[in-house]
Amino acid sequence: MADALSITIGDRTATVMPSGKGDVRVGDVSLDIAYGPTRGEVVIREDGRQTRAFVVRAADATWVFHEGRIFVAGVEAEGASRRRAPHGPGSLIAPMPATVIAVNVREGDAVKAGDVLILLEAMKMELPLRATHDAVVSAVHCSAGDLVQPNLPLVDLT
Amino acid sequence: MADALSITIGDRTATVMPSGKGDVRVGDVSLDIAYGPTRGEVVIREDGRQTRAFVVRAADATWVFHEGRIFVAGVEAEGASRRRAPHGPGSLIAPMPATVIAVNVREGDAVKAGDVLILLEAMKMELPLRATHDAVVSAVHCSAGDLVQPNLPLVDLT
Amino acid sequence: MDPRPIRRVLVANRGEIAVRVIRACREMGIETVAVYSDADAGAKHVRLADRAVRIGPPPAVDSYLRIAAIIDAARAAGADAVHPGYGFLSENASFARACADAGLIFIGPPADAIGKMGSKIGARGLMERAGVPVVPGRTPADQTDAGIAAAAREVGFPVLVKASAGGGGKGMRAAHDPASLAEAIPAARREALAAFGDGTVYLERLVERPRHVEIQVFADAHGNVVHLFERECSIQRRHQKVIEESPSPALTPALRARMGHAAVEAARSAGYQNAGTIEFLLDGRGDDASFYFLEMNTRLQVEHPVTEAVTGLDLVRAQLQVAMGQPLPWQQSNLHQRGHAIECRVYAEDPSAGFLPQAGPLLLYREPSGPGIRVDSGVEEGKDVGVYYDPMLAKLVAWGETREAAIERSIQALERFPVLGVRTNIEFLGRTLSHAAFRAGDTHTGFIDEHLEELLERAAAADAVFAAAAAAAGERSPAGAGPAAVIPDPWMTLTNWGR
Amino acid sequence: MDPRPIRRVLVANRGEIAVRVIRACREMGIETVAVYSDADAGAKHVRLADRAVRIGPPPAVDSYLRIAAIIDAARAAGADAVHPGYGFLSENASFARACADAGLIFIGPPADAIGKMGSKIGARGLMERAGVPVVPGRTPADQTDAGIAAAAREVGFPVLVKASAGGGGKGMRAAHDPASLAEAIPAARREALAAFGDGTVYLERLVERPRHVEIQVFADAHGNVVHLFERECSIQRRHQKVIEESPSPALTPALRARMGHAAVEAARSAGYQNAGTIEFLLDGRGDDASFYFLEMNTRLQVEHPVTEAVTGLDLVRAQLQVAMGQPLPWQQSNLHQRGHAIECRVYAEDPSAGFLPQAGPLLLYREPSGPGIRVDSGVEEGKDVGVYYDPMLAKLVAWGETREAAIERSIQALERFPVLGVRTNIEFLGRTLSHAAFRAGDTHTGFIDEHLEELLERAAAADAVFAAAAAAAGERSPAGAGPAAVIPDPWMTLTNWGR
Repeated sequence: MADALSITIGDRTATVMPSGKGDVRVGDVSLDIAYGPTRGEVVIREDGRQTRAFVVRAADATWVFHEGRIFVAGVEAEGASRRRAPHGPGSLIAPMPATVIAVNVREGDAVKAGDVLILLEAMKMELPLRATHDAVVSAVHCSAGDLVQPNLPLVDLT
Repeated sequence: MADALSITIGDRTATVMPSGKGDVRVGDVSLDIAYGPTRGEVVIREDGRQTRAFVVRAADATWVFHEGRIFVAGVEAEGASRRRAPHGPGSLIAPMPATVIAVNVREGDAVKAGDVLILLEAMKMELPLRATHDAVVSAVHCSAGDLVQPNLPLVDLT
Repeated sequence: MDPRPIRRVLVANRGEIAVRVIRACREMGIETVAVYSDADAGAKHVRLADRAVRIGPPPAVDSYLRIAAIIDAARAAGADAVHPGYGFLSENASFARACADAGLIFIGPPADAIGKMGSKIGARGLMERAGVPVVPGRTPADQTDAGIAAAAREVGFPVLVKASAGGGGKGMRAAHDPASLAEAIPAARREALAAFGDGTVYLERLVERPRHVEIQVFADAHGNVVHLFERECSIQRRHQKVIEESPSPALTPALRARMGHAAVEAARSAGYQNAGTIEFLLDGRGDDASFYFLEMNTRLQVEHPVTEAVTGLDLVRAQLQVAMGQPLPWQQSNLHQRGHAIECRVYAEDPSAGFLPQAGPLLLYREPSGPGIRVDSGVEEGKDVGVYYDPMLAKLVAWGETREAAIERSIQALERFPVLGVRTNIEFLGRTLSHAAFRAGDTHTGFIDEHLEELLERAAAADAVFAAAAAAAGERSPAGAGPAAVIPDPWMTLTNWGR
Repeated sequence: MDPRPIRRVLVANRGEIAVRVIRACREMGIETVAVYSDADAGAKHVRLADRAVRIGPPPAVDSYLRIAAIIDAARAAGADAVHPGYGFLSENASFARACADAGLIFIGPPADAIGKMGSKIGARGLMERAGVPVVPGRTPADQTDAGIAAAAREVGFPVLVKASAGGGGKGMRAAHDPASLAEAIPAARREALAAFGDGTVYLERLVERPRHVEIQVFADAHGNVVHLFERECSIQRRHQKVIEESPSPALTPALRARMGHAAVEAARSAGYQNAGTIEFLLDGRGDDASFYFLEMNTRLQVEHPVTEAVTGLDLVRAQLQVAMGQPLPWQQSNLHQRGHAIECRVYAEDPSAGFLPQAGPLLLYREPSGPGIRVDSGVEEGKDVGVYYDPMLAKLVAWGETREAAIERSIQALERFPVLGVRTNIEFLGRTLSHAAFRAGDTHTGFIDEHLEELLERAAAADAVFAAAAAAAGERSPAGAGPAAVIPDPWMTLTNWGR
């Protein structure tokens, strides 16, 4: 914890500046971090008031549990270039490992918001993937019977 | 886990021979060890029956919890020379960090089994250290007011 | 019935319910045999049992649903009884029969009773004859799309389309008009086929804004039948229960007595034994409310701890006692509800994405504890949540002197239940319990849909959350320092469970 | 009394009881302030509170017993009330008075009542006037060795010598004859002085093979006084309780009613408010048994969870309500015991070395959980058990439908309670619960001494234990592998609690 970090959670990106010995500055606010005895537990103090959080750094994100809420944070060294955007905002992705049971569209098809483009099955349930907006299918990356992994695009929309 | 180990628990010393892949032989008996997801947890299987144990290696001993019982084991590479015997069998040791409030004997004193030789205080309680047998004091290693550490001899007896 | 001692129970299930059964057996001095698929090698229920037998690859059809494999495992391990848990084979009459044929005590109702209640048609007829009110509905004899549509017009819209076999809402769909019915029929049929191997669908009039209130019953082999009061399970998503409580805020003593009586009659009419649950739809609240028989679950329920908390009884222990031929240890007049209990089912799912089940590693998983708190779970930190089985991680049960106290205790416990690495419904559960309508007891099975937008609202991250995220970016400590260095960590790489 | 809302409570204690109080406050929407000595920086109770204030170096006399430091902390943190827990300043009338003087609500009885009951002489007189039977005894006016010896002859041997201030058995010694009395007096005086700052000793006739049975009472500011039935706490070592249970196997309904009535009268006669306990010595069992007032503990007891488990009440919540001036939420006629609860106190101590307290690192510490199990603790894996405070690590409370079920559940829970790195009494507790005399309810305060040899027997290590020891000798896994490598571990070396 030496250099400034750029941390993004939801809509907000803040510069977080560690100042040594457990102090950090989040924007203009100074907070104090103490580590608990169990892995991932921290106590954050601000103006005499303290709250507990649990935090874990995974390969692609940092997860934080704070007062019953869960946050997934992007943590980067300040000034580092943003990492990968694995798929366009118009892509439909598999939310979890699943089997493709039907592909209802081909490249070039015009689709309307709400149309079911792909039908997945996982945990004995059907999961329809619907078009998020009126669009044209620019690519299809799967076919029926495929076992697909999460966070990969299955269909690209223009 | 490659070479044979000599493990002592209480009165019994056994040769334990790891045979790779989680199997071990304790004397003539073959057992199977599987590791649990939490640090220190193992499941030991023998003839289809399994039990859980928790084990942790401290600086000077290996602690094992098994079905509600606690064991402190000495684990050494087979053939290695026995390590330190920090005090003779006739020494009185501090069982825990404590303050010496009285030393009732001097070098050369003859004492009887049950005599209080040292009075310690810890956790607001007086802890008398008594002679384990009729003996002569061969050395005194502490004086009143000392803060003493566990497992170090305070008085040696012949 | 003669007493038949049980010495070793095979638990034909996995996860938290297998753990629950193993603990109860151990407290009674009964040995346990776990079974596991390859996906569950080294799982909590496997490590806690006295013996463990592998029964197949991860898919349930190849393992936990394989009757022959489980009977073989019971024989190989020398078990004399089988506890089916819930789900999987628990309501499969053939399994109960296979156990009996193999000389194994099935810890549940007679195969007959499962059969009678497993058929929706048969169960309805039985209930009507026993004087228990039922919701209008039928299984169309003509199972073509057209035949089902015609039957739906007779039952009347809105209508529910669901699997004739099995319970739990799998394959269930509501249709408010013929157009939505046309979409619902093939989907319900497909899911019924996939889940139960039987695509027959059943139609039922949809009661609007009903409560789901069920009565726990218990019967022994000596003709004793009691009920253990109600559980309200109205908080559902995807037709599956999320929050259950007892007492129900909608019941009055008179209504409770009527429903309890109906449930006991229902169980009696089926020749029932052991633990079972009569599910009712409740229309209205208070003395004048109407209730309709929905179905009977011929097994222990997921939510049985709610009943245990308010009645002070151990249902699994009683299941074992009844299975051994002992009389029920309770009499109706000695049973009482005390205080209030709430169960929250913690799922690996993303509420904001239609409660989509989630899979992934439990990078951090810490259960809350404390007075009045009980957590039943089969998962552990460091393990993966897989795609093969139900995504329920844990059941958090909180008991309090009053409903208000139980709600507050649940909320506080959820705030001390960090689960990271997989999205869960923990935040959603907290928002549901905090919602004014829930606090007011104004619940119905459409509660989540009705209030969904509010329940999905997300607070902005406080500065403390940014600080916590920064804390995890700290440098790795030097090896060899700190208490963790005292022990070598074969736990990090070795497991020895795969064989 | 007018209602006085409480918004922020300072918890003037540490360990499990501080955690207990903090949880109750949180469930009531009340903020909490922890205090800590340097030995407790970063302790569980400190991390769970909303605020934390350092009050001094490790020795209790310099921290948890420093009235001024605690009052200052309460002022600095903006607390409006103080919960004293048990031990430390909880039965110190000056502290209760100092709180009142500082405008802080003391969550406990009025200072007066503490004073009346804190004096053994005064309490006895009060009890005799209230018609509550007492054991022969006195505080010698002449506190010289000779004066005390003379008084002892009048009270009659065997005699107990104990601190006149404070309870809990600290400084208590039994003498069966004048010779052992001569040894007991200076020791009792020294320990009384060290523990309570007051070396005055008290003498009391020793009732042989008595049971220790106490009655929980609760009183509010509106004149309501109820009792919450008994706890039997006969299993003691060094005159400190180790196992407590409710109901007592020695009580019948008639005897329970007599003792409950006496306890309520005792509380009433002292003008008592809030939670308190009347300790009795019970001579015999059943309707005809005799009981003698021993002392009143004017605070929450360590063993209060036993009462919570059988009555289904939350005593700490009620303490807060009563302190806010609210009437007691219960009426005697609505209170009932249900089932059976047992508490085992898990101590860091070596039973085979005279129950010598132990200090050291908790290299591994895992609490059991499950239906009917409650663990209250203030310690955690990786922390040290220090020499400054009571060596109790945790309270394991098991509830069951019957005494037999509660015993079995306790034994099973102890077998799932691994604590390594420090010797504990876990194995000893299991042997005590398993002992035929305990199972038969044949308990008295000399139980441990009477059966000590059997209770200390140690089984030889099974082959599995040798295998487990070998498992820990495995090689260190390569860094970077396994789930733990996902996160850097500042937790291993950084703490930031010391400042």
